[in-house]
Amino acid sequence: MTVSFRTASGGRIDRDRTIRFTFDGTAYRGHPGDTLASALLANGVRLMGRSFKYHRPRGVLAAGAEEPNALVSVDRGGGRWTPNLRATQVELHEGLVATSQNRWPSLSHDVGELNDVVPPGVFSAGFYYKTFMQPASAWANLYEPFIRRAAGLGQAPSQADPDHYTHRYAFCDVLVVGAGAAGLAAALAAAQAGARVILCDEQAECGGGLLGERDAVIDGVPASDWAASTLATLSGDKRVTLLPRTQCFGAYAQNFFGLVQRLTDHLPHPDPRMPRERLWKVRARQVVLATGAIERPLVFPENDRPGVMLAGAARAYVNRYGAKPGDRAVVFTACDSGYAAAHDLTAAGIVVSAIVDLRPGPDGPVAATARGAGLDVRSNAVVTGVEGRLGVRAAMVATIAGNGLVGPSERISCDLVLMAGGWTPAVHLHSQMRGKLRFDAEREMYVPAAPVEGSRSAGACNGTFGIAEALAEGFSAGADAARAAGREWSERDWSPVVSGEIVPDGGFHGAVPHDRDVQKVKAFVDFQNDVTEKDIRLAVREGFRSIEHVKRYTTNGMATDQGKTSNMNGLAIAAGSLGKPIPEVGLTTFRAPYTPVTFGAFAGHSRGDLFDPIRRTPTHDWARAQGAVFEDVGMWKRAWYIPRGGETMHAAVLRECRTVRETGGLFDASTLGKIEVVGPDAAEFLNRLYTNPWTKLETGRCRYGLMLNEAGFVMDDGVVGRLAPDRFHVTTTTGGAPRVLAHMEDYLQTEFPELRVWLTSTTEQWAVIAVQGPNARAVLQPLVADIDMAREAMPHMSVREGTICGVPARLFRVSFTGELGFEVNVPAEYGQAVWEAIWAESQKHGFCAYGTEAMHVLRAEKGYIIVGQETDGTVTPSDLGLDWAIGKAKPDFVGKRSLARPDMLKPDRKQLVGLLTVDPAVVLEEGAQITAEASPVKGTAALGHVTSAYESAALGRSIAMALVAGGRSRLGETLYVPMPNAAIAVTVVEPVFLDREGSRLDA
Amino acid sequence: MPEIARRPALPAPGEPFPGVAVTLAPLPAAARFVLRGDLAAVAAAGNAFGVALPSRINTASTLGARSALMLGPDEWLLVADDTSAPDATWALVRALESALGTVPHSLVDVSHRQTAIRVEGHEAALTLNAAVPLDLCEEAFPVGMATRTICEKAEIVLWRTGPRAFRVEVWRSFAPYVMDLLSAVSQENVPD
Amino acid sequence: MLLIRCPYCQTDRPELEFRYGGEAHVSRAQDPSSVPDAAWAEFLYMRTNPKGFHVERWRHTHGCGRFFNAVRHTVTDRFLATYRAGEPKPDLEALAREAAR
Amino acid sequence: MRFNALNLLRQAFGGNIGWPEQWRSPDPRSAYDAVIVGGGGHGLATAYYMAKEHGLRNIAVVEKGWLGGGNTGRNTTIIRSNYLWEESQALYEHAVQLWETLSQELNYNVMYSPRGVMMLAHNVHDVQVFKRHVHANRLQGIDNEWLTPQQAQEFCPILNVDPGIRYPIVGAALQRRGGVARHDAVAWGYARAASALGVDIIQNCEVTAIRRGADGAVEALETTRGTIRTKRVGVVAAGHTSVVMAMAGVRMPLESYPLQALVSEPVKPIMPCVVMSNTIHAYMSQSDKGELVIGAGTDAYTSYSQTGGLHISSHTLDAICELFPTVRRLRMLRNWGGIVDVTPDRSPIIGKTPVPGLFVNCGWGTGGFKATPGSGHVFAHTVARGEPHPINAPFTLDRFRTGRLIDEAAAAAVAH
Ligand SMILES: Cc1cc2nc3c(=O)[nH]c(=O)nc-3n(C[C@H](O)[C@H](O)[C@H](O)COP(=O)(O)OP(=O)(O)OC[C@H]3O[C@@H](n4cnc5c(N)ncnc54)[C@H](O)[C@@H]3O)c2cc1C
Ligand SMILES: NC(=O)c1ccc[n+]([C@@H]2O[C@H](COP(=O)([O-])OP(=O)(O)OC[C@H]3O[C@@H](n4cnc5c(N)ncnc54)[C@H](O)[C@@H]3O)[C@@H](O)[C@H]2O)c1
Ligand SMILES: Cc1cc2nc3c(=O)[nH]c(=O)nc-3n(C[C@H](O)[C@H](O)[C@H](O)COP(=O)(O)O)c2cc1C
Ligand SMILES: [Zn+2]
Repeated sequence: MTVSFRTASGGRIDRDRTIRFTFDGTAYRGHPGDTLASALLANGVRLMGRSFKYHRPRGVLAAGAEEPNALVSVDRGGGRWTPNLRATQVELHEGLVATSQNRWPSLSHDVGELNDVVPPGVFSAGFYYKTFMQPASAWANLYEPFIRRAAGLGQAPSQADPDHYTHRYAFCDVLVVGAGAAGLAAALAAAQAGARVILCDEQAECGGGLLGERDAVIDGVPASDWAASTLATLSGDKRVTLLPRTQCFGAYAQNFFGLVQRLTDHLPHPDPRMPRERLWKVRARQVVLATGAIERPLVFPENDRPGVMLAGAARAYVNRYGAKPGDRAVVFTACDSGYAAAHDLTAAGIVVSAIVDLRPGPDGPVAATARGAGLDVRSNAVVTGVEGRLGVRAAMVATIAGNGLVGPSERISCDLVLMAGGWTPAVHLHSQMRGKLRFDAEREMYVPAAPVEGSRSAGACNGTFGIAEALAEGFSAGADAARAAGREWSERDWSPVVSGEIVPDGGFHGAVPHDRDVQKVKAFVDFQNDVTEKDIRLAVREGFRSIEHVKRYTTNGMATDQGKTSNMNGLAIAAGSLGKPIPEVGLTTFRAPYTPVTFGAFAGHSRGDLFDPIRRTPTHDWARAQGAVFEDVGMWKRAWYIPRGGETMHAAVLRECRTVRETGGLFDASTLGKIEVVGPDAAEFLNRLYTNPWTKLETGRCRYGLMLNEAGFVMDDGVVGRLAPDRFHVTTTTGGAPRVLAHMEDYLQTEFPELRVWLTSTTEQWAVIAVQGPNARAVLQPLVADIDMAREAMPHMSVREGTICGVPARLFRVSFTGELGFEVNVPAEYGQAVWEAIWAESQKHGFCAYGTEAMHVLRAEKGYIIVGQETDGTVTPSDLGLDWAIGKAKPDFVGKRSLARPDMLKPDRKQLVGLLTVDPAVVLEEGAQITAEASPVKGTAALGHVTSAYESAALGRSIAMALVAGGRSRLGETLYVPMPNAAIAVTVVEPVFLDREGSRLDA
Repeated sequence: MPEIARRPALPAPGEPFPGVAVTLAPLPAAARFVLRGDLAAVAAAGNAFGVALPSRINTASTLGARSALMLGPDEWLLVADDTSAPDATWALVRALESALGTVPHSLVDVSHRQTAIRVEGHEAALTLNAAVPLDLCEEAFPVGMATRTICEKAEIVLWRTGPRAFRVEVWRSFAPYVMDLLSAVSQENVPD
Repeated sequence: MLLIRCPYCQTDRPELEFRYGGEAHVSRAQDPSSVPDAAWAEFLYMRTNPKGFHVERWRHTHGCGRFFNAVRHTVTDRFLATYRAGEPKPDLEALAREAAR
Repeated sequence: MRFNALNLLRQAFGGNIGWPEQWRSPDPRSAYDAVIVGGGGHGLATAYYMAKEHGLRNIAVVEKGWLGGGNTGRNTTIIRSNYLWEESQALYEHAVQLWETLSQELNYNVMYSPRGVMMLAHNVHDVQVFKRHVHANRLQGIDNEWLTPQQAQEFCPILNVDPGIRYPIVGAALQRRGGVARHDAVAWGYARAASALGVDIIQNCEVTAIRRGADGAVEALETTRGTIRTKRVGVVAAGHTSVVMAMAGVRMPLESYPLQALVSEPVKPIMPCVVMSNTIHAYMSQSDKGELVIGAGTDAYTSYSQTGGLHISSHTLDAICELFPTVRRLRMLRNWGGIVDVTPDRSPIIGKTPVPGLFVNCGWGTGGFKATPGSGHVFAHTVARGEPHPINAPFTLDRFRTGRLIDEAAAAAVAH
């Protein structure tokens, strides 16, 4: 069997080497150079897939990217399962395992095919919109699950993909897409002009249509040899990057292109270091589109049977792959290229029983040659149907009479029916670039109207079909592109001499006439989605007049091939039904990708730990060694709590809090944003950016700063220290760091450019070690030589520069815990060593290391807010009780004006309060709502919500903070926090639970 | 006083991460400053720093171990590869500050804020281009060019120090990401 | 991904290096406190949002760090001009005429 | 003709030639009592409810292109009502209740599929935000429940709940009544039902100017199909609202951004619900046809280009592959963009404008599909009565002056 459908010789396969592969478990043999489709054909396999809706048996229709039928899943083992691959694009390699899809129990016996025998017309376009509505609940419970199971094509992988993918940015003067005659010539010219060229082609081998020519000769050599020698020339040029197996899938603004290169799928045993695919992100100065043309099927009854194939595809199988798609063919054509196929098939030993030409009189030289070769050429003729379910057995052929009537049909035995409906230029990328199309009425096709700036189309995609013309057009496009990209180009003439080709001429759109019972037969337009001619007419009848509606109602062109073979026929049928010329109906939008692209290729290296940078602080490793549990805060990993000896989080946090209050603790505050604000106008700048006044802040002192956005809402906060009259050390929240710096730069550069001040991020310059607790000074003082840390010498809210452990340091006396506290800033690379030194010293006092959770509790006990927790972007300083932080005397600061808007002054705004549960053991849930009644009826508006809630070790009870409408006037009131089981009663209190006088701070 | 050891952001400076056609190596510690100001500041700082500050944006000038990179219209990154100890760094700051005197400017020590990676070899540019969206051919990115840009999801300063050599300056917490990303890329350009 | 000419760097750079900054030439009052509510809302929130030429702010965040202004067509996303912050808004019609040529 | 199984069968036997047009396509009349500008889901729903509930029959919807060709036809169809603020909850819940019986109401199967919408929490802050939603929703009687990572995985087996991933899933908020619907059917169903009630639906009719009388009130619309006199205009033009409102001299607090979505090739069912992650920007469900429907983020800049950048969809897919590692080998079939009109507080504007007779319904941004029936319903009331329905009363244009924003963005940064 293996040999029976191989041509005797020729083709670009390596006949000396054999490849073994399986399809649906059966073993076959093929050769290097085969695609799965060509190898199956060569093995006599016709049935390769099942359609979407009717589960019709299908064979291969095309030989390239446009294939709608022959979709398979390929399993490479270890989770490397890929569904929905086109057999025409799967390169054969040793051990390939392919399976068919969307069938059960097997490809030849598929129960889904019942859909095809249901009374015809029931499953017509949009039928699902008209039914399945009663009873209302049945849709979700009954109908939909059933429909879902029936839909879908292949099976998704069930394991994570072990392969990896990579990206590359690339730049060139000229990107040439498509390496057929036009693309090769374009690349040649551009390279000769000295341009940096990238030439990509979606296929395994460059050469495009030239590889499938049998008799064509270019400048004295066979077309495929010309392609090979041109490629050799190009690959010898350092400035040319040749990319076979590389699809240009998308065109984006300003000549940015997405290309995807297949690197390993064709290899039997790829080096595991190799990525499976590479996404190229190409910025091209100029682009030449040379993407060729796609052949159109003819729409006639049973045109989808296995063995009905595009003529050009059959030609490619025979000439390029040495595979015979059948033994006995009928060629149904409306275009001269059908004759080219007939000749080549004949030459390969396939009997061509008839050439059925739709055109009235194909009396040109092409037909004459065919007749001369003894072929039965019938004009004004149609194929009216095909016999055979799993494979063609015969074609019904009839003539169109003068009155337009068809019939009667003659049965011609055959196992192959070729369709040559003419060629549709592949204008996808031109259209993606917003290029306009022009309908060439004479040749009935859409071609690029005018090139988009920075691009040009050449060859078949531009409607230029002859090899000679395509070469010449490609060459001049390449030269032109190089010139436009700024390369020198001395005009040179190149007009290759081409002979032996049949230039495609003619074509047909829409459904061909037949004499069959319209009710009963199906003539397919979109093969994969099972859209028939009747579906399109029905859509129009139901008022779907826009081609976009026709597409969506019928799903024509929405399958995985995106209508490459169906859009034009669908359009013509719709236009016919509407009684409008084709160009008045128009096309649907071409969108990326040209053919489907692997998700993993887009993701590239952004997976696992490289999905997003993991930012670790300078003391991360120490904390990890201590068993810290980390939490994600933006990209940072922060120590959340540091359990000891199997402690739960709860126990650890309680211990950490207790220890800090009793003696002290160390906390890694390195992630806080830091900005050095320097320059003569630094204080004035801060005056304008923060609510607080800064002019009078003395050098060596700090102040809590509150930052608003222009709408008046709290945006960030942090301590700001003045290091010198013209130098401030500003801190921000961890998450706010980049935002705050950008906000500052924005105002500085665009609103206050007259200010002489500069901002530098120093977040990562400093490791920050917070030393907090009654014994903080005792721990630090021994390590600090040159700073007087005494209570009066260095009061709360002050900053000193000096050294700690001999390392230059900025020492802040600040506290976010309410205890005596310091924050030691040392250059980051000393961070861990200094931490260890402080740690060692602190152990004399029984300190602990505490994490962000304990920090949250400690500050809540003091009523300190956390931006992002007590605030949510709708909160003003006054809502937080922070009016004191507003410099009343300042004429302006960012956000000030907005605070005077009517809604900002309302007394019922939500204000920050403390809440104490009546039962001290109950800890509220953060985010819980607050109401006035214990059992609010559904729909009651909440008075506010709990922003923070903890168990306080220091107080021996729970505490909470909340935003409550008119909260400050409700002190002492009892409110409720309704929970699923019952409401929790709470008392409204001041939001400071501990040491209201601040005596601990001042210690 | 305990021994205070420096812990670099990337382990083992100088030890190359072998790739297929490119070498990645963390560079040793250096002193770095961000200088902001106008032309008057530039002249003064150049003298004190030992290399004239470039006046063309996105270029670097180097003399010996001292380099100055002009990253913005009023922004220079000064790199002293011969200085890393705190005292020496501090001395350099004082020298710069005294040269700058009352000229309005901002000089900020960022020695520890960032770290550097050397990317060198035949495929240095290709490797970087997996993540860097700039044209790195010598025509577009000549030796001596230096600019802030991005490396996939991290910001870097990219500086071409030779036809096949780049220096990547990156904030310390992003450095492992950049290193891991580039090493992953450097492994994969195997000839097929 | 757009390609944007930074008027400070004087080179075309990929969009990834930039941050968009909204409509340009929406100026903040010298003395906001004297601005009535409606006019303040206009400043804060009302935007031209044109389909056509848009004058907008960008910042070369991961480059030279500068804010600058640009004229871009919001349908084609083509830039007609970029210029430094503080420079006057260009004559859009003249730019459009020039681009059409 | 009613849509039902019997008629489907009958017509099938008759060659399907008896189906009438689903909606009439009349030429515009010279005058209407009211005109809705924009034939998306919201505009068509508005017209439908104006006819059905307010008895207005001499009304029209004018659409510059084809019905549903705007965001209605290009969204990821996520429907849910578990918003934060009471105003929003009321609005979206009103819509969800209408969705539940919409197919029957319209006699058009819009395939509302309450398959559950699960929003993933990846860190402590997410947990706080989502729990706040859960509590707020419970108070309003709206279902929203908290799931552990294990429960989340039971609900969506292909979800990666490995605690070792870069941004592990630490919990999820699930609204079981949330889900998806068939976007196109929504536009068509409303069009068919509205047309049956006498509403003129006029496609390929772009409004090019809004004429105002001496009193400033709306007088007429200039369109590409002639002048249409009317004293009442409801603008429901989504991404193009600023453009249309500028014709009446009204400036809007809107910016229009490209928002992208994409689908995979169809595969057999693997995704039983909708999953959203705002933290890492990924939204995914699976349609009845089998394709995975994936929402991306907006581009960073305003644009009417209906495309968007490659890096945006790339970033979405890296997040999708992290959350659902088994889909990494699946392939993107099609990627498109819409233009969404975004307000500063990410809540819509539904109500009167400074111009008498001119009403606007806009600002739905990345998340208005879910509101379609509710939005149409309350806007119909607003246009018909000249006064807002209680549900849309807070969603005024004036809130930007007073500062009474309904800031869903600030509270949650939730898209879609
Ligand atoms: C990619 C994407 C994903 C989304 N995902 C979701 C989601 O998951 N869930 C969700 O709830 N929402 C989602 N949305 C948002 C949602 O799609 C929109 O909010 C909603 O569809 C808006 O409906 P509409 O009817 O107002 O707008 P549209 O459907 O856009 O209708 C407006 C109509 O006005 C027409 N028009 C404009 N100008 C004129 C004129 N001058 N004259 C006449 N007609 C005019 C337009 O052509 C258009 O048809 C998404 C949006 C996008 C783009
Ligand atoms: N004999 C026939 O039946 C027939 C029909 C049409 C055209 N042609 C001939 O083809 C020649 C025209 O040559 P041409 O170069 O214009 O077309 P071509 O078909 O030879 O080459 C186009 C190439 O572009 C590639 N391609 C298409 N889209 C791509 C994408 N998005 N990304 C990457 N690669 C892509 C294809 O794989 C193909 O190799 C003429 O000689 C013409 O006569 C022949
Ligand atoms: C929920 C949803 C599912 C879709 N599924 C498909 C699909 O299976 N195949 C397809 O080609 N397009 C699909 N599309 C995309 C449409 O083809 C189209 O791209 C989208 O409506 C935007 O229109 P435009 O691309 O014509 O601008 C889908 C769109 C949506 C909103
Ligand atoms: Zn710049």
